[in-house]
Amino acid sequence: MKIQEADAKSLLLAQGLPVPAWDVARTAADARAAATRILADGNDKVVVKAQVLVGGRGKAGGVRLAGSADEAEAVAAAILALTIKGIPVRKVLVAPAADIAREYYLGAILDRASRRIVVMASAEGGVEIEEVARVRPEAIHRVAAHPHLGLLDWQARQLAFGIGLGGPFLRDFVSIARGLVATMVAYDADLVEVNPLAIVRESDGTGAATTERLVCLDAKITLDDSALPRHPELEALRDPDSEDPADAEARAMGIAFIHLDGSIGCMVNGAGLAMTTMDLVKRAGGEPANFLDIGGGARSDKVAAAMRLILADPKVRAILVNIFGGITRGDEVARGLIEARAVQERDVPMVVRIVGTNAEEAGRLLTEARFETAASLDEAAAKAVAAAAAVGS
Amino acid sequence: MKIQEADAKSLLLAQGLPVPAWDVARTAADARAAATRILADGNDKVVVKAQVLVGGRGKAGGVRLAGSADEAEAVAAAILALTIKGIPVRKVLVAPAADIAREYYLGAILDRASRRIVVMASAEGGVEIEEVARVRPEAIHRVAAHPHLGLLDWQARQLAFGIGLGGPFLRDFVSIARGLVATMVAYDADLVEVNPLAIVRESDGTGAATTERLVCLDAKITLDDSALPRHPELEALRDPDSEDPADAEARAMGIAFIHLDGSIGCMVNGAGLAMTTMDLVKRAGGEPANFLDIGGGARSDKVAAAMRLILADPKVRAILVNIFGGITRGDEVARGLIEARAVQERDVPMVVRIVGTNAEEAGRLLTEARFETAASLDEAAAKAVAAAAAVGS
Amino acid sequence: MSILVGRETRLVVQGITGREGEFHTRQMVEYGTPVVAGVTPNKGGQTAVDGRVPVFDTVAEAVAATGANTSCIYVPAAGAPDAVLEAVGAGIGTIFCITEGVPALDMLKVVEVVREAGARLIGPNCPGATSPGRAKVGIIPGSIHREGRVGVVSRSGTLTYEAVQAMTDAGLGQSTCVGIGGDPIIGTTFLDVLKLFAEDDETEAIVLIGEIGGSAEEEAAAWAADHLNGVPMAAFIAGRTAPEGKRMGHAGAIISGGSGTAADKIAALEAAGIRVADSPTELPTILRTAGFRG
Amino acid sequence: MSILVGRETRLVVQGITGREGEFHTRQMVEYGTPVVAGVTPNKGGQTAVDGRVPVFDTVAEAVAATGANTSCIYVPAAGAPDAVLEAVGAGIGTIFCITEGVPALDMLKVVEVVREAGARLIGPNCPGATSPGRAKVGIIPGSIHREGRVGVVSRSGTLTYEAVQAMTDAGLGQSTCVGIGGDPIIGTTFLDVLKLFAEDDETEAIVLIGEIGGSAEEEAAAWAADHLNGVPMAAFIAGRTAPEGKRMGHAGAIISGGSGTAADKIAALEAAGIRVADSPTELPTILRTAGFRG
Repeated sequence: MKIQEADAKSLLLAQGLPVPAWDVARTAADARAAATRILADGNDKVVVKAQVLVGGRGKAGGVRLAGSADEAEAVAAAILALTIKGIPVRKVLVAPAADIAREYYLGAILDRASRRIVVMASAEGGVEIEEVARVRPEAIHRVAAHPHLGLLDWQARQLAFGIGLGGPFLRDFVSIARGLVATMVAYDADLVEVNPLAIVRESDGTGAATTERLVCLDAKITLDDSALPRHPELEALRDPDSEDPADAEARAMGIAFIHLDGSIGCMVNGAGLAMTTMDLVKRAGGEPANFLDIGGGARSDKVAAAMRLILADPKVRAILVNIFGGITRGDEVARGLIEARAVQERDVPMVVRIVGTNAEEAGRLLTEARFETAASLDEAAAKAVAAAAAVGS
Repeated sequence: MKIQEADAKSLLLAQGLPVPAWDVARTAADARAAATRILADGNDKVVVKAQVLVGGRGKAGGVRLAGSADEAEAVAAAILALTIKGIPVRKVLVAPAADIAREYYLGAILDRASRRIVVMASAEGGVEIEEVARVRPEAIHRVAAHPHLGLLDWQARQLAFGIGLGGPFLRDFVSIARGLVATMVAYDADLVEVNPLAIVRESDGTGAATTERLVCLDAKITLDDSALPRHPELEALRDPDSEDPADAEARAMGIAFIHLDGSIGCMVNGAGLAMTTMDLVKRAGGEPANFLDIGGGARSDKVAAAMRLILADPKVRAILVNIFGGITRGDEVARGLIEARAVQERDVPMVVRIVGTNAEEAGRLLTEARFETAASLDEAAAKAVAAAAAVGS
Repeated sequence: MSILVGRETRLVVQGITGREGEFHTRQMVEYGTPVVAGVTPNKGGQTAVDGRVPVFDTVAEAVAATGANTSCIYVPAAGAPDAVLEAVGAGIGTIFCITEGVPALDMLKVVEVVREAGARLIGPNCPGATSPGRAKVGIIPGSIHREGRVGVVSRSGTLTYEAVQAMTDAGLGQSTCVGIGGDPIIGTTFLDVLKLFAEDDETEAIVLIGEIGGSAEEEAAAWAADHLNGVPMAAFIAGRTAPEGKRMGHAGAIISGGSGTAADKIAALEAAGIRVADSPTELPTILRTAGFRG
Repeated sequence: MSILVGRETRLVVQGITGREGEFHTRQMVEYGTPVVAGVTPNKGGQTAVDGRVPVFDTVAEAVAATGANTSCIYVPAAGAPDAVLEAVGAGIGTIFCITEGVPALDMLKVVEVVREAGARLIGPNCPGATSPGRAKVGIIPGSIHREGRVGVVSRSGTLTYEAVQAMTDAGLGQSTCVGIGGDPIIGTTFLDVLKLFAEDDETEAIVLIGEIGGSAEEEAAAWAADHLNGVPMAAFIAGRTAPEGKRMGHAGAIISGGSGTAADKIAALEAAGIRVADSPTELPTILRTAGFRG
């Protein structure tokens, strides 16, 4: 689960990391009020940032500076009117614009290949780290945290010296790097990223002296969905604006559902088989309308819910049901399909393929109820594409 | 550092372990007040327990029951008048007397040989575990906690089944056993012991129903002195009543000092050499008056302080100084001795042996100042014993 | 021979008295797997599957009483890491963790302990393994198998069944079919299983079923290029049509930063000389074309 | 040969710019120890000991630049566990931790990591080791040694010097003298050092200096009885007069529950055929009586 920058910053702050203050505003007027407070505190400028769970918001005009309350209001209004990569902006973060002396990248990720938490740092912060990784991989320094002891001080120091961040900032860097891993562990994150980690100049208020400080200027955290049950408080950070209402319904039912642009609705048990079904629909000349995994051992009510999710999409012209029964009993699915069709409002052609556990009983039920069936997945895909084409023509 | 039962219980409670409520009283009147409250809460009896840092307080009459406020006051007065193994009782713990259904032993210790935290459990609780270990070693079940992950659930379950504490108490036992190790880690203890861990019967208040519950009825914790600097809050748990005033002064100076019963004061650098010096004094027919280790690199002020500690004991009739200079510079020690003798009030014969770093300069200074010196430790011990005998005669 | 499970398997089922544990233990017993014990704390002394399997309080007791050498875990996610650690502590050499939904950071520590102990963990969130005609451990339906000489390894659940069924339908039996699980942190990787197949004298051809996300298929392909020359191989990768940046059902299927796509994986496999099927049904043909006569 | 330190030693000193680090590095250099590098974070690029030792920010850099294979740690207690772990991480094979006052539970984790990595830690709270005429690492005064064939191992600091001096005064030189440290949790035990001495062709007699507390002397005695038959050995145990239940200076010397007393240890050593001296000065005589002609 991805969470918003502002929420990620809250988690870092709770772990004791240095994050400059911020406000979150849902309206231009709230943004103006926040900016007024910040400017009254002696800051020259504020930054207004779109809170959306997609990358590239800077390029999309979602991050802008303002030097007055009027300007902050106008900028916030403009950003709140944006839709970035299909996601409407509903909130902005308002913060003092930092006086940045130097930017770095620091990130902790769960690395599958090494089965370690890997901490990466680069002196080339503030830009897309994937781009740095592609162009100048040697500019990224990595260490693998100890599986039991986490990131050790010496590892953090090694990163610091690697990116030229020794001297007066060494101690703070070590504490921030360890804090990233501690944050990861505390909340079961699979990614905690600070980009930029920045040396910022701060005046002492009188303007007489300027000090430099290492702070987390941006924050990105992705949480491990499997661990959410033991962090119930984090469920509140789920961003409802960033997902389809259908996704929320699916999640409540324990169904994995992703809405796509095609016309052939898919209902499958198992993620790998669901992707394979989509691939074969495409191969047969069709376009899948969704990814849908009803999971293992699904009963008829779940089948009915899955059917509602699929039919809620008006673009769906045919439905392909592909069930390989293991834990899942084919006859249960067949009954669910029969019940669902009895109450459904739209009549959409359906091709059903059920093999494995109790497949014979399923076949009998489906034939009796006059469902179109298929023996193989290839055949099912072809029939579904043909049915959709027939409806579409 | 050993801490009192009441403090040990506070630490267990802070880690979420089930410990029945208690009060601490320094006077019989306070004990009466505590007993009055406890009896008013519907308890039939209270237990009054001496708070001293030595074992065997039960046999010494330091643990007694009382059925009324009057009796509690009388019992507390009697216990507060006791001196147990040389330690006067200054505080008592007052608690509801538990209705014990069954007693167990549970302890976590730092085991040097295996270099693990070892958790031990026995169905024979409430008695001296050393006695159980001697007589029926098979009655003690042990597991070694994982060095990084601590005590695992399955290990705690294994102990529980080992001592016949499965069934309804399994979950609580697992949580208590893990809590013991967590307490150890949280406070850098080298021993955390609950004896007895008891199943107690508790009435629901109306007297209609009785439930059984697993609770920590006694608690013993020893802290790792090396780790105290990172737990400054635990320094407050040091029991000033249990130590010699001289010990406190020595600790403040960074000197390891233990007061003994003999007549020959010893000043040595290094614990092993200090014990050896004591052993050789004894072998030469004398009795050491103390163990004293001035540590490595001691300067003249520390030497002077060590001399004061030794001379504060009126039984001291001779002093043996034995320094093997490594980090410690012999000339520094010699200067300290000369300064100390200049201001000391009692004139006690002294034998000094200094070898190692700057021993020649030390020898020159000591000879000039007319100190009695010795070349070998054996010789020094013999001379000190002879000097003490001469004084004593 | 066969790998991971076989004639020498003596299975203990952890979580045997739960709904899943009971159901699948019955399936395993009926398949002929030597299920020698079950473990559920506080149910020691009972029996499961109509009195055919004794239940113990701890794995250590089960091992002591029955000589169990392999474990299959059905306990809920919150207890699964501890169940794996208990199996390791009791000296079990091969541990299948069927449980899904185990937090990845827990598995990080668990796989480290497994590694230190020299044990082998398959999963979590895996369907298990079957050596047809000998033993099946986990939840793969026994009916889809046929005895033979193709080794099948897969990250998926039902997609594995699909591939196995395709082999069986085409008359190609299997030596062992292994589902390694699709979670980010798993005990046994494609590469590990390929190494086992390479040393197994009954495995003469290999089918690898991957999916988008991670780089495990690429690593396996690189190793196969150097070490499995001459062994007929076929692969299938699910997720060609999956849009970038979306999670397809489980954490195994994330595309991050342009790597881990189906195209990348297919390219890596083809570069290693392993043909990639467009549909699972094509896998038998590829093996036969590669010279397999099984 | 010699053990732990010798001609092949290339030493890096961690905490070289501290007061203790600087002082003892000078002593080691003057003794002839090949001190190739020092490490103090943020002081990389400087030099120590009158420009004779280059200083690096990290141990990894020091190893890369100088080929250091042995480390000696003088950093304060709060940083000592991390210093050991850094040495392990940089591939150092032999690590001496001189620092005292390191919490025992920290060492529990550290010794586990050292073990996993296959490295060797001596200490903490140890005086180091000297192979006379070759190299000395730590804080043992160089002047007390003499080249020869007696291996000395001890839990104490200055008591070690006393014993070594006694040997030297009696004309018995040493192959290597090792102080293993008196803390409850240490990296290398008496037993470990005895095994090294047993394999060292230059060590022909062994002196063991123990003290009350723990059971390390008993374990060493039991092993020696089986494996060091014919090797002349002598021992000394400090603390015969120590009262029960009192800590004598450091955590190493606790008597708990009747075991770990001087009497127990002496009995165990004598039972293993090792004579125990009443004073360190008697050690040479015991060795000679046992047939040592060194």
